[in-house]
Amino acid sequence: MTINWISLTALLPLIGAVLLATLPKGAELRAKQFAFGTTLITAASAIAMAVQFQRDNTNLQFVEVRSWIPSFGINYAVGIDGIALVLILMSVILAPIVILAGWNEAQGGRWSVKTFYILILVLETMMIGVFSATDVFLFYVIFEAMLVPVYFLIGGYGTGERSAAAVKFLLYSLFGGLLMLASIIAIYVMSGDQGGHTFDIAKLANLEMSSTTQNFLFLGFFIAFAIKAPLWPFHTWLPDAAQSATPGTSVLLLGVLDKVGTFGMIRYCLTLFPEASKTFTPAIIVLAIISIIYGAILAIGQKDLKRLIAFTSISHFGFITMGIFAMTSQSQSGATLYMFNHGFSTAALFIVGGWMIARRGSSTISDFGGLQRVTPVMAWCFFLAGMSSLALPGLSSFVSEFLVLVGTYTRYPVAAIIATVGIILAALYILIPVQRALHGPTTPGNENLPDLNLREKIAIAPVLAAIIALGFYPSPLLNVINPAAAHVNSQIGFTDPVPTVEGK
Amino acid sequence: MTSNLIVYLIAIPLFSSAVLLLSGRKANKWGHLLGTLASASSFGVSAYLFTQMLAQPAEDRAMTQKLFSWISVGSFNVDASLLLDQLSICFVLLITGVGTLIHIYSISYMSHDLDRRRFFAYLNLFIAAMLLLVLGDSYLNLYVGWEGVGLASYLLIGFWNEKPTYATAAKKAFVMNRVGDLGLSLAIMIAFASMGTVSFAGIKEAAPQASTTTLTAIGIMLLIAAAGKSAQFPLQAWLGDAMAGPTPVSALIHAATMVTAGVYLITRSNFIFDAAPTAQLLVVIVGAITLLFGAVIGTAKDDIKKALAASTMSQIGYMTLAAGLGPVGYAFAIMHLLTHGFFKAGMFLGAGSVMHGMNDEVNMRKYGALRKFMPITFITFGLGYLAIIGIPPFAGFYSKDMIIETALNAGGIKGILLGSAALFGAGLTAFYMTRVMILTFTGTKRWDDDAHPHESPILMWLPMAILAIGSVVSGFLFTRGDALVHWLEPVVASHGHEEHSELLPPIVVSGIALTIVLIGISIAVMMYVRRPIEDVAPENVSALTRIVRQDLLQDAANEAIFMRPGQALTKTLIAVDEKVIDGAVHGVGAMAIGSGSELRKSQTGYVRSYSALILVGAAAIVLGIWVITQ
Amino acid sequence: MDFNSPTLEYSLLAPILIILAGALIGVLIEAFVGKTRRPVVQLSVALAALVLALIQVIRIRELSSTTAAMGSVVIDGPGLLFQGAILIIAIISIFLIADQDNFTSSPAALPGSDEERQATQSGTVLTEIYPLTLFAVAGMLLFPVASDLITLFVALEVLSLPLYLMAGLSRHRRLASQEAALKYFLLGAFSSAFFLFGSAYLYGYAGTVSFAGIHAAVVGGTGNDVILLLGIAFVSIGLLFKVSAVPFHAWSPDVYQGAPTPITGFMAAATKIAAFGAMLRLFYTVLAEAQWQWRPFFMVIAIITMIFGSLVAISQRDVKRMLAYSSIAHAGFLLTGVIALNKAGLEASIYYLFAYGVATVGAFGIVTLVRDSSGEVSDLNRWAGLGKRSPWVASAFAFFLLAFAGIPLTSGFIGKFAIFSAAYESGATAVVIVGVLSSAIAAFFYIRVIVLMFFTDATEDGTSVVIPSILTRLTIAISLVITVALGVFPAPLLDFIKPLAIFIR
Amino acid sequence: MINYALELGQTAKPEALLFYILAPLAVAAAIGMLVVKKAVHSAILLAWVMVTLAIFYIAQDAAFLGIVQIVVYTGAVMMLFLFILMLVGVDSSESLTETIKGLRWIAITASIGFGGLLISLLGRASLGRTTAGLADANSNGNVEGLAQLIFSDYVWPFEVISALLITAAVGAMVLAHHERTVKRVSQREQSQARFRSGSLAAAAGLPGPGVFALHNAVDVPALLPDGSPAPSSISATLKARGDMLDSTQYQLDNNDNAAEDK
Amino acid sequence: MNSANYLYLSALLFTIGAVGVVIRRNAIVVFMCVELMLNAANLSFVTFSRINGNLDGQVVAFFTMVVAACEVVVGLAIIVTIYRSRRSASVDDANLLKR
Repeated sequence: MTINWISLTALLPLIGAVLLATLPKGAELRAKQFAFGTTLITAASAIAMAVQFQRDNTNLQFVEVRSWIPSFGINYAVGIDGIALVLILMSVILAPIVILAGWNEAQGGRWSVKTFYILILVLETMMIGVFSATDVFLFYVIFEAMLVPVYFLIGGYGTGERSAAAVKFLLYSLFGGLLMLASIIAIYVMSGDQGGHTFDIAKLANLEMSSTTQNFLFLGFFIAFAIKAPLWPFHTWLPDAAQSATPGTSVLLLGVLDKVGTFGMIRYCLTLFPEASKTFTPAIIVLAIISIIYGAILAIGQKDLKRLIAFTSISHFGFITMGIFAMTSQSQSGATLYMFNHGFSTAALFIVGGWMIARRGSSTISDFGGLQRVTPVMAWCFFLAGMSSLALPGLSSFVSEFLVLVGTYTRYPVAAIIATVGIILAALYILIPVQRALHGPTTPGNENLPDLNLREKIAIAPVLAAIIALGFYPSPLLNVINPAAAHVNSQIGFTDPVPTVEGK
Repeated sequence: MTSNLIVYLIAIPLFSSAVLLLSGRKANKWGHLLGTLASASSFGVSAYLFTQMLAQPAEDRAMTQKLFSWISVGSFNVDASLLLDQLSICFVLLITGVGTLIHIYSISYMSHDLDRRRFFAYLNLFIAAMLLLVLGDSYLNLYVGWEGVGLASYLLIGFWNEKPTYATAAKKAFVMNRVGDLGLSLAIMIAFASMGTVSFAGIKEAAPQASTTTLTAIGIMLLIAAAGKSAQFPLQAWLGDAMAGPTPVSALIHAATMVTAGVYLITRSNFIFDAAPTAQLLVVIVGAITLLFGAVIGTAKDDIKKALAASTMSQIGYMTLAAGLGPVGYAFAIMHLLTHGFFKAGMFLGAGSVMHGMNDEVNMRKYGALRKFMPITFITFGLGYLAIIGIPPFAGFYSKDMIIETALNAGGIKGILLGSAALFGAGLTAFYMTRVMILTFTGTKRWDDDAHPHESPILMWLPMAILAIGSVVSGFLFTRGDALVHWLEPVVASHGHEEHSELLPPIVVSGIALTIVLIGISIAVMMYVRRPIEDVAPENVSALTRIVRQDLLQDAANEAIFMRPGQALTKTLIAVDEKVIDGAVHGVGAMAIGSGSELRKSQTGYVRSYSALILVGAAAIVLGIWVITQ
Repeated sequence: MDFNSPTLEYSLLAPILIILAGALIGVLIEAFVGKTRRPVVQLSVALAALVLALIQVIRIRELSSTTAAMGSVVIDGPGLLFQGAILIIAIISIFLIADQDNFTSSPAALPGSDEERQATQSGTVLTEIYPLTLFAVAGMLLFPVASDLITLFVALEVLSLPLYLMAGLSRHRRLASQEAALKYFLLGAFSSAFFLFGSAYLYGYAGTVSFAGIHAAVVGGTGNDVILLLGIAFVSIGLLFKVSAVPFHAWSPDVYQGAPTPITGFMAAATKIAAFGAMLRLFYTVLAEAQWQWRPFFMVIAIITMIFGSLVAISQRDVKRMLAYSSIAHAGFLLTGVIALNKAGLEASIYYLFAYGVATVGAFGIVTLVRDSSGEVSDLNRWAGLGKRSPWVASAFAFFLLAFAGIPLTSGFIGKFAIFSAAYESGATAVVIVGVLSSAIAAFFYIRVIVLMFFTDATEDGTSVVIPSILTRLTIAISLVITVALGVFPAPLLDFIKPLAIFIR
Repeated sequence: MINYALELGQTAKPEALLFYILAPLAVAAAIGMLVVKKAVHSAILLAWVMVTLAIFYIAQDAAFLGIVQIVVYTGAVMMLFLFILMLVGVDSSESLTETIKGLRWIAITASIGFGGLLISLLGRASLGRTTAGLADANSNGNVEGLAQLIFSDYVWPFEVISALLITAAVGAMVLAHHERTVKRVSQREQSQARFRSGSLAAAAGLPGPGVFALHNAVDVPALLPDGSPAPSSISATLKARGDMLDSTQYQLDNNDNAAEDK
Repeated sequence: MNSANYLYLSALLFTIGAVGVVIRRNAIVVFMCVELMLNAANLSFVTFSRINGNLDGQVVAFFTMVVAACEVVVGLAIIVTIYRSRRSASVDDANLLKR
């Protein structure tokens, strides 16, 4: 029997979690090291998988199908295309970085350090699973089950109103999940009527249903994903959650988990309900634009660093959603690339922001000031992360943001124009905290903050390096994403608008 | 023709910048040297490439270098490739040349600054970005450089960001530039959507087939971009504040190079503007307004750097005006750009030199009689002064005269209006520059006791001197046999030198211009030589003066139109988010809890009420049956 | 006249007979075995009876699909599944019941009297619980396989009477416990009267009390449906009372709270299985053809039950009451399985009942552990910080709650999915939507408890978790393992249910 | 109304007569159960309803049930009720004012709705067949017929019902049986305890009441030789009930020594 | 004689019993009202037995009596227990468990 790379990669952190559970209670350092090692091995495994990935093959790869609940036609079915691969890579690379960056962030929690890392590792398994599932039921199961570790990570290890934020997060997500469950049930029943119960996404894509049904089912899925993403007006859980969670959790939450929402829109909304997707596209584009502008404006007005980052993410998710539903090859590829890049730039912001907060003991922006003088390296890292967030050309996020915009423009010019205003707001929401926190005279209490130590430098370096390198040379990712994104568009039957004038 | 060397132009300073940023304090000793060397090497490469270019016939001079495929999605294919043609080489030489001089100057100017290394890193970064801007072969590549120089500018304006106003100035510059960037992005999007390409060559080829509307739209967007970067009306407000940066920065970025990028953009996009008259008209309007705007605020500035900045704005207005005049104007725009690069950079360095000797004092009212203490500075500054006000045979005379001439010849009422604006601007320029000269170098000393004015060291005055030479001779060189016009011809493609009906013969125009300049000088002399100068700006001045002092209310307008409503909107939306959106969610929750506790009251604990409930339930069912069996 | 001597298929009736025999032996033990040895002997006998019965259920599954005892009983796949489920629940619960701390030592003594104190101090235990439990189990085993109205009624009473009694036997808060018994009894009798009245109408309509006869009358009945409808309505009231569907639910919060916790757990789990078993048989076989008449009513009841249970549970302050309302909501979810009226619905209901029952016993098992000096603490506020003090107990409870909430990877999720999809398949879209929405509401209060346990700091009031006895530990562990297993690998059970889940008529 | 009269005319057979006489009485008695204050009266009225029903059973060819109804139900079950009523206080009467707000109106509305609709529905009902009568079924005698069914067709529930009876018995015992948890103290042990208590005063046993008093009822304490009353001569129960009388009024004379003795 | 009359009577008695359960406070009286309901049901059974021409209904009635007897035993035991604890047989006094 050959080992499936996806299953192997997904299994590694889980095994790690089980082994970690057997460690004695006091061994905090060992727990950290062990968890870090596990995530590194997982990342290595995922990279090994990525190397073998055939990028021009639009079929799902590394497919594994095992019967799980045969009476409902449910399989353990995994497989990845370029989009999923990119997201998995992002997840497994972020995981060790998060652990290394937040080496001490589990200390203040309600429970042991060990538990924190067990939760992280379990979450990693689920992250890989959720992106690679090709069985709708399997996807849903992981989609919902993921909430549990995150819930405990926020509620158990966060700060401030952590339990309220955790509950808000959980209830929002559960509510969305249940709507999706309703749709899944309907799909399941329909599949039964049309040739046997199945949850295989490829087979479900061929279901015949009336447009009304399709619209309703689409909404069930879409709202769940919109809550997850989060899209305006389903976003209010995110700032609270991000404010309360530890930076590491926030990275995983915003960087990876929220991507499940946008990933789901591509994989499930578009594939299963192409007609409904078309019907709702205008509305969704409007929501996306509102998210972009609204998130940016609210970010400008935030006084708390973590909330600010959360609102910037809402704006960014607006871009991603817009790209997905503009359904041109540029916007679609751009959206996926955006997911990847956003993962890294948000990770950088949260990680560095987290260090700043941990050092200062406050997350209020006005408590900082003059950090550039006191802690130049940290300040630079934050600045660079911020530049990435505002999509400075030459950094990775620019490529994706621009692709989304240009792709959207070819189909929905007005939407693209309004969204472009977001880049001005982005300058404001990044530069205002940069000015308040990094510039100006050193505020009292900040004089003796230590700069980054070696561990922290090692943790942040790959993130920043990726941000810069992929800004100049995004091809490795784009080459993987393009065929998959094009495949998605062609499945729905969308072709790019043709330019009015044929140039060269 | 391809060349593998072009990339080194950018790579050398970029690498140097990265080294300087990453190596930390260790590099303090040699950082400035590396930075200067990098810039100089880049200049060397560009000089070599220039000679190569010269060796080619005119139409083969453009060189390209494809590095790699940058972004390729569907039909959206953008290569990272560079284009060095006659237009870019002008800029490359200016950037690296003036850049190197300013590097040298800075070694000394910044010698006491703890962060000199970082300063040089930023300067190198700027050089790299600016070179990318002018070397990119597509709008998207240009965009990277475009924002790159914006970033460098931000970093350098905010170099002394401990001072909150400086940090704010940096932010302001970046944000206003972003407004311009918005235009550039939209221009690229429109171009791609309508023509399927974003490269200069591709668009040039497709433009003739594109509709005028499309091209006008692209043109207007490009104008917005140019206005942002070049501090043109209405996005001019950041430039004055940008003087917060160290003076060499002002010289390099906010006088000689970056701010002229807008002119480059318009010139580069000549194929669009030539086919979009409306956009072109807007360009000249913007140029004319700005040249007057800058000149007017220049008359009331007491801060020497801000006065120069206003002047810069005004001079770029001239360039924009020229660029907007179409094929006849592009070359003059570039010519003025180059000469301006020399004299304005030289004057800024001069101003820096003065500040260097005056404890960083910038208020000209606290200067006076400095020519005795700083003779070299006085001479170099003076040469620049003569150049900018357009005294023959200094550089500014040639370039500005050409622009005025071309403007007058634009035809009809448009030509008369533009020409008079340009002429009036020339007069104002003469006035305020004379004022600067008088306040700074002549008259009585007004400085504080602790100031000990002295001449700057050689590392500082040498670049000033070289630039002064440029200010003197460049105009003559460029116009000799229409050298620059012919040089640029392949790029800006003046489709055959159409004969304009000349409104006035050139010699008359020059005469009028000179007369106006002389009037300007005289007024300034009358106002500032005859009358004693107070070291504090007089308060009892006319309302007009006050308005001019407040930069014609540009900041007030921005505040009223954008900032305040923006802040109000932010506040409102935060409230909406909390109260309405989150409130709705909480409301639903509260409703569930509320109805839960209301329903809970049905559980009274009395067994009889429970049986009553059962009875009522049974009755309801019976009623149902009664209804359905009706 | 000739007397038809009756034939009783003893092997098919054996599960019930074994339990009854166990109960009788238990009664005899009360009389003849010494006080000190009684607890062990009683437990062994009860356990043996339950296990033997379970073995017998498994053995006769091949012989199924026949009627037995002169047509009074029908032994078919679903019937055996219900019996098996009830027996497993009973086995799990019996360990909990064996933890005698929960029962008063002398029910006849006045609460707070010296006699009571002496009895408690002397370590006397109330071993009558075992035979009573076995009698209840016997009734429950008979309830879902009863095939005529008489047997159904008798089974209903056989399962109810011991429960009425046992509800009043709590050691702590005895007044409340007795009150629970009184309420349960009075309302139970009240609803039995409705049930009986309905049976009369069904008999009147069909001319027979056998299910087969009623079915035949429903299919080919003469006259109009009024009598039939009244019969269905009143019989349903009796059954809906047992499963605590709104508006016949009112007893359950009070009884759940007042009864000794092990009994509450047993009752909540097993009674639901038995009652739903009977209900499913009645509506899937006997009254299936009358679905146009009864399904609308059931939809309405299911909808208000789900919503009511979920909403009211939110504001509960007592963990047992909260679980009671949760069980009301679950009754609503289960009713969607009745409404589904298809094979998928039957399979789903069986799965759901079993999964829910196991989790319920486990959850109540944990409730017995949280005590202070005066006994069990069911005030939720005093559960605050439990996760800190006893992480394992709190985690297990949280897991059961997540199963109730239907979070994936727990048994509850598979159950919910199965039952809702069956209902959707049958066209009951509205019910499914309400079900999904009320699941969201329900999640809210389950999570509230989790928050309380894990994220709220404890108040210093001496609430502690007792070290569970080995028996209680067994109950909780078995429940937990089953709940996890059914959530992650439900396939074996589903596949087991599938071929068996066919009612014979 | 007219129909009703017509029907009455048509059905004026003995059974109908019986019905129209007894049914209103039964209903009246049933309603009476709800409105009388004393539980005992309710019980009596219920017994009357049951007897009425027994008569109706007999009228409907259910002779066995009729008899059982009277013997078992009215006789045994109702006696049990009365017995318990005696136990909890036979003259306890209940205020009929409703204490739970709105309940009475809900009850009355619901019941009128329930009963009215039920009867209206019954009026609407049709079984599509005529009354068959029990002549055939009872051809071998009513009791035999029932026996046939009970011991063959319904033998299983019949057997199961035994479980119910046992449950009831066990249940009643559980709730009522006092199990002795402390060993009964024998007379010998009591005697030993008295002697070992240290005081010989207690060894001899307690005095009887009324000794030397003018009054010798059990609720009057005995008088000690010095004339003071001895409360220990009175039963603890009477003391607890507060039924102990003051013995001074029955003293022969007021002796001053009484005070000294205390 | 129309057998339906017995059914009306039965329905009436059942309703009265149900009302009694709701409005009476003495637990014993409440229970007696339940007995009344059971009797009403029995009357229906007997009547239907006659209508249907078989004895099954009478058998049910017979079983009901037995069941009722058992219920009475258990019920009265519970009532007595609670009476002993509370010195009250009013169902309204049993009001510890609510909300």
